[in-house]
Formats: sequence, C-alpha cells, structure tokens
Amino acid sequence: MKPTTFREITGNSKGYYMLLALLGLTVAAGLGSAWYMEHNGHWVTGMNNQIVWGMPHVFAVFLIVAASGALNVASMSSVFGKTSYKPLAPLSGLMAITLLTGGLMVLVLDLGRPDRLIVAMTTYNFKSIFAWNMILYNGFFLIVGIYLWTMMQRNLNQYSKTAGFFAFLWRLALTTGTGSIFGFIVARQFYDAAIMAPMFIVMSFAFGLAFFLIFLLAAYKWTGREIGSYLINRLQKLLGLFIAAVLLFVVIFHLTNLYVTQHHGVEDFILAGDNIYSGLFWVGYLLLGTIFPLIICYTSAFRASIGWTTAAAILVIAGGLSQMYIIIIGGQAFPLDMFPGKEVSSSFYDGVIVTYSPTAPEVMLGLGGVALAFAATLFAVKILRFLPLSLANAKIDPHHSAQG
Amino acid sequence: MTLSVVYAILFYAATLLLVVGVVRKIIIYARTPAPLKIPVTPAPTTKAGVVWRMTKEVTVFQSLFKANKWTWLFGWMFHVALAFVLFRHLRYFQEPVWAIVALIQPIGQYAGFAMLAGLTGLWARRFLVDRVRYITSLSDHLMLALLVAIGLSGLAIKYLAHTDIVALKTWVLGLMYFDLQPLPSDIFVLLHLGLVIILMVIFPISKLLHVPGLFFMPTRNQVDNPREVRHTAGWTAK
Amino acid sequence: MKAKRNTQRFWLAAFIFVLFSFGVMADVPVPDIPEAVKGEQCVEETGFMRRNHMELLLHQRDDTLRKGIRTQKHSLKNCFTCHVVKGADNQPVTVKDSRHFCRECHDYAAVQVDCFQCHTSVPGGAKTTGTRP
Amino acid sequence: MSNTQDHIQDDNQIDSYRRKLLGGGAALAGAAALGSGVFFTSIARAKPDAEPASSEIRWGFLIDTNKCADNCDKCVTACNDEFNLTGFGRPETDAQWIRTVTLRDKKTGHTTKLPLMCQHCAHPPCVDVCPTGASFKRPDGIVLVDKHTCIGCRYCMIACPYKARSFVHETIENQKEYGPRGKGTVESCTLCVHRVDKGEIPACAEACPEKAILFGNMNDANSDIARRMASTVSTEIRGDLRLDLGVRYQGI
Repeated sequence: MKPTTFREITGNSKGYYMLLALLGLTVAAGLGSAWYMEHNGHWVTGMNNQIVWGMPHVFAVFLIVAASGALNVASMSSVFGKTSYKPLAPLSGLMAITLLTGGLMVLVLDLGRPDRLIVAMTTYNFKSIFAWNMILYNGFFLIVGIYLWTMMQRNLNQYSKTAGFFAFLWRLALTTGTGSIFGFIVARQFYDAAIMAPMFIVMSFAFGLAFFLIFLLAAYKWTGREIGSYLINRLQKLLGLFIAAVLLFVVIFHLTNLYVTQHHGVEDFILAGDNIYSGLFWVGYLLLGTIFPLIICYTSAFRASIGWTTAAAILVIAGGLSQMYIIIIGGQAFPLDMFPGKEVSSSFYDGVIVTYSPTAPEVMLGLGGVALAFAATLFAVKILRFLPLSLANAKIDPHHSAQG
Repeated sequence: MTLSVVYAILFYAATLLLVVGVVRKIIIYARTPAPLKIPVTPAPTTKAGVVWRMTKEVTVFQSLFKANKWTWLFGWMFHVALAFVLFRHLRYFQEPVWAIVALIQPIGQYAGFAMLAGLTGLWARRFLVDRVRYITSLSDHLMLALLVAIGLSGLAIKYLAHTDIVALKTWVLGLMYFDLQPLPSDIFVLLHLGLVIILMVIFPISKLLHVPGLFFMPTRNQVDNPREVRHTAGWTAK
Repeated sequence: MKAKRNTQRFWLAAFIFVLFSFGVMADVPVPDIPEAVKGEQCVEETGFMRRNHMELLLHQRDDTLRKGIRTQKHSLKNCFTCHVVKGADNQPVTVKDSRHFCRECHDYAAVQVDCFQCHTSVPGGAKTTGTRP
Repeated sequence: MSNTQDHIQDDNQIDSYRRKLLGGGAALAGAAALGSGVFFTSIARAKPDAEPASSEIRWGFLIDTNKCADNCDKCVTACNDEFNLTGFGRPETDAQWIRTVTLRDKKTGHTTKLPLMCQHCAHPPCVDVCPTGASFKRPDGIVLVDKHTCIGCRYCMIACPYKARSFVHETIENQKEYGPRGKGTVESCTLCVHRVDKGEIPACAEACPEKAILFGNMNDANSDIARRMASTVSTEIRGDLRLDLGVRYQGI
C-alpha cells in the first residue's frame, strides 16, 4: 500500500464556520454557567450535601472515559498491528486529547475553588486515587502529544509504534484510575466494587469509538472526501463488539450485587425502583444504548451505512450518559447504610432516598465540555494534517489493493 | 535616595530614547515606498480582508504557524505570556488600578514562567537547529539573554526575595507625577529595572523592531487588487 | 518639500511634549496605612514585614492548623487587631471597606487577599446573620 | 432516670450513673478515681501554645445514647452557636456539623436517638481520598479540613461513611475568629480543636444537659473516657469498616 496522504480540510465554507460558531457558543454558555455557579455558590445547582456530584461529573467522567477510548483506533494499528486503522490513528490521538480537555474543563470548573487549580496540580496526596488521576491525565496529554508528533513528523515515524504502545498502556492506567474513583469507595453500597475499573475500561472502548465515529463520518460526509464501505463496516463491527463487552460487564456487576444479600437494597433501587434510575437502566442504557445499536452494527440491512452507523454511535453515547448518571447520581441517591436493621431519620436526609433535580447551568457546563471537545477537533483538522485525503476501499483494504 | 535619582534619570532618558527611536523608525517605515504590489498569495482582495489577515498575523502568527510549528509554538507562547506579563505590570502605573488589570494580575504570575519556557525554546533553537545556528549572530543571543534575564530577575522578586511592592509602585508613580519617591534598593529590583532600561534603549536599534515593523510588511498589508486599482507608491506616485 | 519636513518635526515635538505631560505635576497617591492602635512596633521590623508578611502568615497558618501550635505572634488575627480601623459607628470595619488595614496596600498593589473568603476580618468576628438551620 | 437529676452537681450525676451501671462497689472505686474537679468543663491540662499536638493523645467522644432525650437538640444548637453555622433556609445545602439521628428498630419498634458528627477515624477515608491532602488528621487524632488547600472537589463527602461533611454552598460573612469557613470548601466537626487546645471541652459536650457526650483522651488509661470504655461495652458505627473511630456510642 502506498503511504496515506493527510491534508488539512479547507474549512472555509459557511457550514464549517456556522458549526464552529455553534460549538463556540455552547462552550461560551458552559463557561458562563460555570461563572454563575462559582459566583453564587453551588446552591444554585441541583447538587447539595447529599448529591455532592451531579451533572458536571456525569459529563466530565463520561468525556474522560471516552477520551482514553478514542485512542483505541490508534492502538489497534500501533499495538495490535491492524494496518487498516493506521490512517485513522492521528485523528484518534487528536480526539483523545480534545475529549480529555473537554472533560477536564467541566471537572475543574465545577470545583468549589477552581481558582486553586494550581494547588491541585502541585500538592499531591499519593494515597488518593484522585491525585493519581491528575498525574494520569497530565501524562496522557504528554504521551499522546508525543505519539501524535511521531506520527506527523516523517523522520520520527520509526518511533510511533513505541510511542503508541506507551500511550496504550497509559490509557489503560487512566481508565483504571477513573473507575477506581468509584471502585475504592467503601462507604457506599453501589460503589466499592473492584469490577468498576475493568468495566470503565470496556466502557471507554465503546464511548470513545462512538465519539470518534460521529466526527469521522460527519467530516468525510461534509468535506466530500471518500470513505469506503470496508472501513465503515469494520468500525461498525468493532463498535458492536465493544457494546457487547460493556453489556457483559454490566451483567456481571449487577449479578454480583444481586448475589450479595446486603446489596439487595441498592440493586432493587437501581433496577426495579420507582425512580429515574431504573428507567435510565432499562430504556436508556439497555434498549437505546445497547440493543438498538447492536442491531444496527450486526444487521446486514444497516451494513456500511454512514447514517445508521452515526445513529448507532449517538445511541451509544446516550446509553453511556445514562450509565454514568445511574452510577454517579444513583449511587449517591441511595442512603448510606449506617445502622443495619434500623429505620433512620434526621434533619440531614439520613435514611431517605434523596432527590436530585439538575439545573440548567450544570447541564450547560457539561454540554460546554462536549462542545469544546468537538470544536477543538474541528479546528485542529483545519490547521493540521489529521485527516487522510481518502479512505476509499482501495486505500484501506489490504486484499483490495492486492487484487488491484 | 541617590539610587532613586539615578534610576529616575535613567528611566526618563530611556523612555525618551525609546519613544523617539521607535517613532523615528515608524516614520521611516511609513515613508519607505512599496512600489510594487507584492502580497503573498493567497491574499485578500478587500481592505477588510487585509485587516483580518493582519489581525491573524498579530494575534496567532499565522504565517509562522504555516512555516515552522516548533518556532511558532515557542514564539507564540513567549509573546502571549509577555502580553499577560506586561498587562500585569500596568498596576504600577495606575492608581486606582483598573478592575481588569487586577483580575489578570494573578494569571500574569504564571505567564512569567510560560514566557521563560518560550524563550528557552527559542534560544535552544539557535543552538540545536543547524541552519538557524548558522545565521544566528551575537546580537540574537544578546536579545534572548536580556529577555531571559529580565524574566528571571522579575520572578526572583516574586518568588525568591520579595520587595516592598507598595514602595516600588510609589516610586514608579513618582516618575509619572514628577514627584520623586525612594526606590526600594533590593538587588533583584535594581537588576530588573536596570535590564529593562537597557532593553528600552536597545529596542529602537534592534530586531525587536519587528513589533512595529510587522504592520509595514508589503507582503502582508497589501490588498490583492492590482487589476482593479492602479497601485501608486513612492516614485510611482509622481 | 522643506515645509513638509518642518511640519513633521513640529508634530514630532508636539508628540513628545504630550507624552511627557501624561505625568501631571502632583503628589503621588500613596496608601493610607492605619497605625497600630497600641502605638507599638510591629512584631517584626517594618521593612521586613512589608516584604515578608505573607511568608510569616503562611508559616503560622500551617503550624497552627496542622500541628496545633497556637502562638499568636505571626497570626492573621494580630494584623487586623493591632491595625484595627473603626468606622463611623465606632465598630471595626470589615474587609469590605476599602479602609481596612489589609486592603489599603493590597488594593494599591492590585493583589488579592484570599484570607477573608474564609476568615473573619475584624477582631472577635462579625455579627451573626442568616437563620439557624 | 438521669433525666430527673439534671439539677444535681456534675460529679454526683456521674456517680449516680455509674452506680446504676456498675453496681455499688465499682462505683465507689470509680468515684474515688474521678476525684473532685470540674472535668466536664475542662480537661486535665491545657496544651502550652507553642507546643504541637501530641501523638500520645487520642481525643474522642463516648456518647451514651440512653441519656439522649427525645426532644433535646442542645448539642446541635451549641455547635451552631459556637461556629455561627447559620443557614439560608435551604436545608439541602445548609451545613450541619452535628445532627441528631433517630433510629427505629424495624422489628421491635424500639427507638434510639443519638448525636452524629465527624467520627474522627484513626483511618479516615476522607483523608485517604483527598487529592491535595487538605483533609488531614492531627497527631492527636482530630480530623480536619485545611481550607487553604481544599479545592472543593467533594470526593471526601463521597467517601465518608457517616455523611459527616458539608460543602459550603454560598458566601459566608459571619465567621468566628477561631472558625474560618468559606464558600467552595468542605467542612465538618473540628472536635472544637480551638477549645481543646486551650484545655476546654467541645461545645456540644459542654452543652449537653444529660452529660451524654463524654470528651477525653482515649489513650490515657486514667482518663474518664478510657475508664468508662474499659468498663462497659461501646460500639462504633459501621465498625465493619474497621476505621477505629474517635467517637464511640453506648446504647445502640
């Protein structure tokens, strides 16, 4: 195969600027929301002393997990030698960086004291998984940055495999760290599960690929560059595989909880409760986020369709957000079990299922993070050579080119 | 008090040299004819387009970005950080201080480090890249050394040995009010101010003139309309 | 041609004149630093305090909070207790008032004081506001 | 029984309680050891100002829930007064450093009431998870938040098994000199560290009319709290987590 030619997109159409402006406005709205929240204090959000992490964390954790997953396509080529994915590796690395940027923006701007970011970056408690995550996130930027550099500067291409390997190891560590934020919490019934770490890794595969697909397919469709059915089909199947893997882990997670008697309460609450969480689980995650996209990915009727694959990716993202909402909000809504066998009541919402109603600024901040990730990617492909001129079957499929 | 007087005189002299020197250069640039239409294509065909192009040149260094990513990275980092640092220094010249200056002020502290990082990158390039090393003259090193020394001495005041910042500001305001005040004689303050004086004096005869010079680049500031409008400048105007 | 050159020289001279008249002949504004009510020397020499009070405060704060060392010499409380500024009602003014000891210089130098986002800024603490939970 | 005796002197009240609990003989010995003095309003020795907190000491509470009266919240009021914990009429976001919790046994219907605050764990999960080390434990066992380095991430609130911490959701302007509090940081019971360092006992313990909250040095075998813990059974809330709490309860 001939080496792939990468080119900046022209990016001077009305549509391009309108899309960029729309994303920019969303980012601005997110920043404005953050300012509003910080200025007034967090009481203007739906978060309180019971639900201490809310919508911003749903979006932030989701984006951070997706970021490491977005690197997956690159790892497929550099670590697992799948050469057909090689032309996609630069975009994959780019999205890993932009998604993480978006996620961290949301996370940092929700802090009670975002002005002390410098404290967070310089003062570490090494027993805290959160502190490790700060190092993992910063290191991820660095390593993926180096990886991109080795891919994009020709005389460094020889090192890109090594760099890609380290980036792969690092992204595994990063998602393990993110999952462990919840996995290491002994106090809460829905957390405190070692399976959180590997489950987050598998979730990252699906979420990251979904984001990647949405951007890739839209970019090729709107720029009029060619993307062949071979590649779309492969990516479709890959997405299906990841969705199925997530389902497996979700099933194991809940089965374990259902087996352990003391977790029956919280499982009942999440899966069968008269609340939003069970609805999000069965409809949001299972039906919309898992079964529908699985059908799209594995049914020949939808084979290699740009539109349907995009739809599947959007559904995966919707399902993923549902999952995050269940884990983060649901896990906090269920009361702490401080006094087994006792009915507990107090002025501080002990013993009751607490409600959470997110307010607009929180959601706007979260959406601002997503918009930032897309805006940065959109801008980057205009000024740097991330996208191959063509992803036609002849350029990708080794057999195709062998015949030709 | 002797030091205050000496530094005050030096500052007045340096300011005069800087202003007169730069204005003189600007006049020279402005009067230098650009007889031909030579905008680098693709070039804008309207005046508004030229303004947009120059804005991009000034704010994001567009042509440098297209030419060399590493130089752009360090160069841009240095210039943006410098802008923040200079903005932060406005507080010495105002009473009361503008709210926006007070707001940016803390960011300026970190910008100091970014500025040094950018300068280090730019300096390293003059040693590490063969072609650049070949064309580097002693004065290029001097300018970089001067800027680095100014940055280091400034950071030293903030992080190593504090000064009486109120007294320092009073001294600076004293220059503006022609009401001389005592200058805190801390070593890093004297060093920092002394180096800035040197920079101000050298500025009008150094390559730092690219600051005003950028606006007079015919390859960038011309409208690409040779067929629509007859171009006259300098001797062609006669 | 010669007339044109003279015009240019005139404008140049005018410009330089204008530039220097930005400095107005007037007294330099200086912060009005409240004297210590006790009329005593500060806990350290004045020049030292003006340069290094933040280091002392940081050191004291860590010692007090983390180790439980409760000596008062370099405490924040000491600053605004000795240099208390009273308002029209003869009550100490809080940091919201620009005459507050800490604000006089910090406003002048455009340096934020974070302390009072958590700490009280008047001796004995401010009056109770708000409702009981 | 103790409800009817709140006018009686401190020592006598303790004595009567001990008599009831231990029987006459042990009570005599106990009373002798307690001796005279007002140990309920001051502890044995005030720490010199310049001396750092000692790791020899482990400050803690022993709370007798049997004495906790149904409609009493004097400990809560005392804490709120001590730190000016005023609310904004928004119970979901207003801070509570100490609260009374009512327990009702699902089978028997037996109810118990107890004050719940930061349990000052020897192995505090909040300290483990805090990314900047703002949550920390003093050598003498008091768990605090260093508000100078707290970034307001609230991970400690997720990790605390007792929901003992509050996030400051709005601007506060009525702090006490010894009790800094500020928007965007996390806070909780400080075990009245400012009083303890002066040799006084925490505000809640002082305010309790039934003397249900006993404060003292658990490491000192001669202290009242250590003696009482040695002689009667006490429990830790969520003892299964093995956090070695600084707050022990009797009667639950």
